[in-house]
Amino acid sequence: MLQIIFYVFAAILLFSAVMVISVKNPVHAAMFLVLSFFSAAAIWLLGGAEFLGIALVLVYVGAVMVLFLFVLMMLDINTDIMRQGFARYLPLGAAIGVVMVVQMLLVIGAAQITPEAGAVVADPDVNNIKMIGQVLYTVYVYPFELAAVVLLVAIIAAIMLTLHKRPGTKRQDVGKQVRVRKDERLKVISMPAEKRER
Amino acid sequence: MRAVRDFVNSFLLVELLKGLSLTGRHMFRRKVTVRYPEETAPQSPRFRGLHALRRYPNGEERCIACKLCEAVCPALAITIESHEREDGTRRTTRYDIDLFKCIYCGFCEESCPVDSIVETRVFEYHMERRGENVIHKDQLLAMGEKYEQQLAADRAADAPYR
Amino acid sequence: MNAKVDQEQKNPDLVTIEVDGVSMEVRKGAMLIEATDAANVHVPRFCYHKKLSVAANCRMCLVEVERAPKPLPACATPVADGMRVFTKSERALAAQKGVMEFLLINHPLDCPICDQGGECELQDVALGYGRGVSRFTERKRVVEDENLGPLVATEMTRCIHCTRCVRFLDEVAGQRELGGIGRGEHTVISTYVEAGVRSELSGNVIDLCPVGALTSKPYRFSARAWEMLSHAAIAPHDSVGSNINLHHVRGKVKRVAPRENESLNETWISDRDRFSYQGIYSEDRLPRPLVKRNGEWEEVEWETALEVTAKGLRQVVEAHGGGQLGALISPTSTLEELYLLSRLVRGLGSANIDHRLRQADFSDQAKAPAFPHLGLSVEELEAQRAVLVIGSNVRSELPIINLRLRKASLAGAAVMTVNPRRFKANYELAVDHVVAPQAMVRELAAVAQALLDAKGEPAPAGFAELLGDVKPGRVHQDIATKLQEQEQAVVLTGALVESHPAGAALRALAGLIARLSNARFGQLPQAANSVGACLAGAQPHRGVGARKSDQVGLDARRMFEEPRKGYLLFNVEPEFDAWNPSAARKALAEAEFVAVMSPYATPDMADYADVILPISAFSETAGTYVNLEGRWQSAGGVAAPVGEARPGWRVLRVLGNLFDLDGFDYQGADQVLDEIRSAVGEAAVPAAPAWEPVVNAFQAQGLVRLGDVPIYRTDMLVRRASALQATVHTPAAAVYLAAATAAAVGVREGQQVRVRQDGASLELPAVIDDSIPADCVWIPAALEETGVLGPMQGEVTVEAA
Amino acid sequence: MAELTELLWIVAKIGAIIGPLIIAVAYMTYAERRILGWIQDRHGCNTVGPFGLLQPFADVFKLLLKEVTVPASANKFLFVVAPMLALMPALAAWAVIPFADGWVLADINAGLLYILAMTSLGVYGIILAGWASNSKYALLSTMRSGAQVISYEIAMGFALVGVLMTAGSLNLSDIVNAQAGAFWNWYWLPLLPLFVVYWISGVAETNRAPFDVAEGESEIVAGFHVEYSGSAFALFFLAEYMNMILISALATIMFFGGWYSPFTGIPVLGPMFDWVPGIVWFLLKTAFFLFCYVWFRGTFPRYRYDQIMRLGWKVLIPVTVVWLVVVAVFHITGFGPWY
Amino acid sequence: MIELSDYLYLGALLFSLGVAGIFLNRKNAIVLLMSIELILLSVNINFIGFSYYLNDIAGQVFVFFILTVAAAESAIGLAILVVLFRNRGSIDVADVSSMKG
Repeated sequence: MLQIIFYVFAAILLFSAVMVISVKNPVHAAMFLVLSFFSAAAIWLLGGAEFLGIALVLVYVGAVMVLFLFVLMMLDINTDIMRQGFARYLPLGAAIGVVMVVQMLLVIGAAQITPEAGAVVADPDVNNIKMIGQVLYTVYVYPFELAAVVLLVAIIAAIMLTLHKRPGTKRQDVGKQVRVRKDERLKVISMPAEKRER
Repeated sequence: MRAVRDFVNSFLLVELLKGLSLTGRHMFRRKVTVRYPEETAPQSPRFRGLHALRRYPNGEERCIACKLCEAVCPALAITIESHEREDGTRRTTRYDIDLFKCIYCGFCEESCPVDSIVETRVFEYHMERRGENVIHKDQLLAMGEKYEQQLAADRAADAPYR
Repeated sequence: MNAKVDQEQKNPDLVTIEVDGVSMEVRKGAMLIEATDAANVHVPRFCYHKKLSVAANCRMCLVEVERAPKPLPACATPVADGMRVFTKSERALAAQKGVMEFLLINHPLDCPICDQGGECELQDVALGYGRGVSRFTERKRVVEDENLGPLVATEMTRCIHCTRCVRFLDEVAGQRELGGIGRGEHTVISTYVEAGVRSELSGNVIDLCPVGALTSKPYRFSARAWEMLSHAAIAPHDSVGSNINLHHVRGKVKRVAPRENESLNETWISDRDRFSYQGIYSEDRLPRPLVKRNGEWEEVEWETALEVTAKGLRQVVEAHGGGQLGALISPTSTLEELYLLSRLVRGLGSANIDHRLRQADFSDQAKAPAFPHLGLSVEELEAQRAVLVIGSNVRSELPIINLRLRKASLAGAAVMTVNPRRFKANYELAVDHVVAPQAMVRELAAVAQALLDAKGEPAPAGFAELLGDVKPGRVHQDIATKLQEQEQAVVLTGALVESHPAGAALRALAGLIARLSNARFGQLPQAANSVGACLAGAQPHRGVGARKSDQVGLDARRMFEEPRKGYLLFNVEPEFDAWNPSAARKALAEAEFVAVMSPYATPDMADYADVILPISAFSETAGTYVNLEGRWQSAGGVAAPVGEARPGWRVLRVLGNLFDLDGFDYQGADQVLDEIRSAVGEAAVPAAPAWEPVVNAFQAQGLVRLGDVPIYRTDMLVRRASALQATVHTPAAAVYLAAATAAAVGVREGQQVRVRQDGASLELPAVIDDSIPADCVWIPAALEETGVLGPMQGEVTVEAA
Repeated sequence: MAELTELLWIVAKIGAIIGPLIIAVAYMTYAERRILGWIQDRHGCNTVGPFGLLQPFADVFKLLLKEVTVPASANKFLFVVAPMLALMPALAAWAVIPFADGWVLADINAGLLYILAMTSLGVYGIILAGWASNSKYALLSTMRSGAQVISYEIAMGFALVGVLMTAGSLNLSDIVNAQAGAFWNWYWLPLLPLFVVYWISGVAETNRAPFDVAEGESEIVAGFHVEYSGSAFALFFLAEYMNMILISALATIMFFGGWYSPFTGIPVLGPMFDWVPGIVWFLLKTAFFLFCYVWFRGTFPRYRYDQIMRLGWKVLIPVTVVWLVVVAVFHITGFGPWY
Repeated sequence: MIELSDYLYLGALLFSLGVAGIFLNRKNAIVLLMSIELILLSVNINFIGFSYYLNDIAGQVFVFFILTVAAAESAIGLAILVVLFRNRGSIDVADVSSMKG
């Protein structure tokens, strides 16, 4: 049963990965990438990585890919130009891909990596999230903090890269607007009535 | 001091709560809506709705094709063609009102020397096809016949102020 | 200032008066109202009209004159030097308001149903001078309506007794047909013993009537003054080219009103010009092109119809040569149409094009002037002291010209006629010489001989044979003397000379008479564009600008008498318009291909035509008319064409393109006109005629038919004006003959007689009419019934049926 | 065999959740129209059926019978798929919601994470709908809503982090149970700023007034679903209201003690309401939040887009971060009955 | 029963696809980024597989860090892309040549 589910998701994953690199429209490619993340998340769940599976969906599908789509839609990309050279690179790309597959399969096939412990059926009582948390905040606490710093740097870097002040843009201070009072805007002056000439 | 007050106010969402309380209060107010198909708002005898052409009590159509309504109509909604009827009287052969052009100002009614073209209290009407927006003489006369009682009563009620 | 005073003193014909504090100079003897009108000071009036005598019976124009004991009517008060007039003073206004109140006592307030509403002088004046509420509570008087015939509707209760209508018919139309009877409140305007109004100018009373008492019957209740748009146009029925305004609503002509032009029609127009618009909307207007296929008529698209026309004409030309194509165009068509048709026909290799449909004798055409014309201006006609009218019923042919002749006559001119019938004139004729048509040549020769005798000269070269051995009688000498005596004299020939079989001889003799008596010579062209057609080249022997053409084609008469294979008819109904309808019918019936361009489709057309193209009628197309003085007058198309009818010039332009002729790509009628103008050039100026004698072979044995065209049967449009047809001016189809002739033939009044002419025969009742000379019968032309007969003037046999 | 029965049971449970949910959406629209009417001194829909109760069905029939038009230049496949993508996560999230004690389809440990993941997926429907429509308005709306949803997801996630810090669990049932007791035991009190932030973010997440710039009828006519009609539009509608209900239910679970009576443990009042099943309390609380949605819509004018972004990034996120520190301090000090 | 080798084969195939994608989409930087995501995903699959079969949570921790770094990478990558597009009007990596010697 689980095997069937695994193969189904694996097939979807591979198919969508192929589509990601071959479809014409980048938006479609992004959507296929979303699909592949989904199937990967499912496979991770099968592999007992509950937290990571959901986190993958949450972070990648929910945020990163939205960002991708966002950029794709914002940039007016000429898809025809993008496709130039696809046919030219196809033999090379395919060849390299095939060579790598063969190499790796040879490695995997040759090495006897079936662990003696064998597959561990996840203990339902053991909370995967708790386990990760315990390890993260104890053994890996410094890498964890480092990762946080990396993310912070990434945020700042991304903002700094894209922040661009156009000259002549008018900005407003909302708080100031809200706080404004009548007597700051309206001045009542009294004027003597003018005498009519003639 | 004011800045502090403003900050506290905005932090505690005072303005938002004020707004919510206002709408919350209105939720329980008496509703002013007239439930239209069942209830109707009162109408004045001077109500200006769909047009009608009236007849005299003896059945003779009032309209004498003087075309004053056509001339006074600010929206050019009225089109009249006239001729001499067999008995030598001046009558319309065509009396069309384009309801899309009409602005229901009531000038036609006011200009009519024989109280023929009038505006009824009917405001619920519709068209289903193109071209039905132009109503013809027979339709107008039929309207007049249908609502004659009310029309006469309305004219009588309004007579002292004319 | 001083210089001005000097000027005044120098001119003894002017007096100085002061109106409302403004001093002005006025012609001595003028009425006060003329002075105020000239100074744009408005004085209300009803009975005063500048073209009519002063009646001063409405009293509306009361003004205050200094030192006068009471207000004086401005229309009947001659100006005097130093007069001080106040038109807006309290006293004047009080007087005017009083008069207004009196007028409104009996005037019904039925403006909403009154046709005059919106253009009523009483309404306008009441707005300024009337009271809001009437103090008169008694019953208003009611007056029975008069039946004035099919043209003028009456509502006599509305009459305010200004007597403009009475004075117009009496003074201008010359027919005392209305008058006021009764006194005071019982005054009514009435006809003489229920006789109706029969004047050919009766429609003008509609314009004159300041209230809604006299209105137009055909127009009655069909529109309102304020909704109509007015466009200037030219009347298309006679060669005067009266100026008119077309009043139209939503693309439909509702009525016709005169446009003031002192040099042509003054402020009047004839009933024919006024009511003919009815014909535009006649029931036999053709909405879509018709093509005959296997004997059946089919409505087709324009494109198809034009292709069929082009194909048919091309086949005729290719199979039989250009000479076998004949084109006839009505002289009522516009100049542009005449020009384009002549270009089209000539482009097809044919010179057979003519507009002189009712002319009988073409033998002098090569020597005739460029175009027929009056020889003087219409205004000058009034000043003539002696006028000789030959073969013309001027009153019916050209009512406006008759008006001028009447004015001349009233001023003391001797108006003489030599006519084949005693036509009723509305003024006194110095000589009214009535001779049978076959005697016309001899009689004119006698007049010429009388002139020669008086001068002691021999007959000029060539005329000897024509003059022969005539002995002038007393009447001839009378005519000769009167013509000779007066310096301002004119000899005019009319329609009956045109349709006379010996027309050339008559014209030559008339020309001789004019020359010998030092009078001017003029022709009365009949149709609106008879002159224009000659200029546009719509005749077989002359091209544009009446220039001699290399190829001389057949004239209108020979085109039918020597049948062609193909015909192109433009605005023509040969059964009414041709000189010889029976020959025309025969020729058309035998032709291979007949294309008709006409606004109307008649059963007769259905018989002979192969394709009928609906062209727009008068008022629907822009066009130019050249009148009998040679005056070019243009008017735009204002009414929307009925159905899919298209302007004639456009149809001709497309046809020209279909034949691949050069220069047929006009964008507008004005471009055509510009081209005609430059092509005609100096030929547009009328030249003095130099008629040469032509001996004519017209020798009638026995009876001769005299067939003039009744006033309301002259052209397509007017023949379809139903109100005009209902008047007394369209005679019944009958054989009219003098009692003596009747006795000789052996028929009694009312008896059916058989008329045979040119192979055609017809049974008609006989009517004894002593205005017709002996040896001649009058059978009106252009009637439904007589459209089968032969020549308008020619031999005829009449016998009891 | 046993697997099959289990599967059937699961399907039955799903049906038992989704069926009433769709009915709830229908009556949510009805309630919204009535309440908005009352706020605006009118009656709202009251004609179809008694009190207008059949109005939602009339609307549903209308929408289902209408033609689904696909613009000629649209990306056909994505255009059709987008409404389904919008609805799917809105439905899927309900799998982990505990309606009452033990009444939950899948009582998974990472429940809260799952919810966050699902809510973050809803934006795909909107983005694809807007992009596939090939319309200016739709694309503008897509941009707005994409940025808005991502921004407020952060604030909302942080706010919920406060809850899980306090409860010490990602499992929703555990979170509710951690709040067992009377209403002052619930987390709204200690986490009041987080609750406010969560609620505002929730309103923004669902693109509801006053954060409905994605629809923006007055400027971009209807935003991402401007080209949609008939049942395709109905799916968007369904998804939007489903999300509203979800956010309300989450608010109940996270901050208002889920299925617990507000009077639990109060001497007299508590036993008086003992007989009331937990789900009733749950539904009542959820209904109150739904009412708040409508109330807000009837009260607040639409935010300008830049104001929305400013609020999300510059106000809500700092507030949550600060309060997370405060919560951590409370946690260490064992403050009140909550820690 | 799912074997560890299944995970490894899957990872290998995915990795090759990612590499091939980089070769195939030389013109389109955004698909390049996606291909990199694929490669990282394949690595993560391997980690998960090993973690599962070796019963060692450390593999998942690694995945966690890789996810973190990958997210940061794609954020910065996209930011660079936006700036690139803003300056060049194109996202063709071949256009990024101003630093060539």
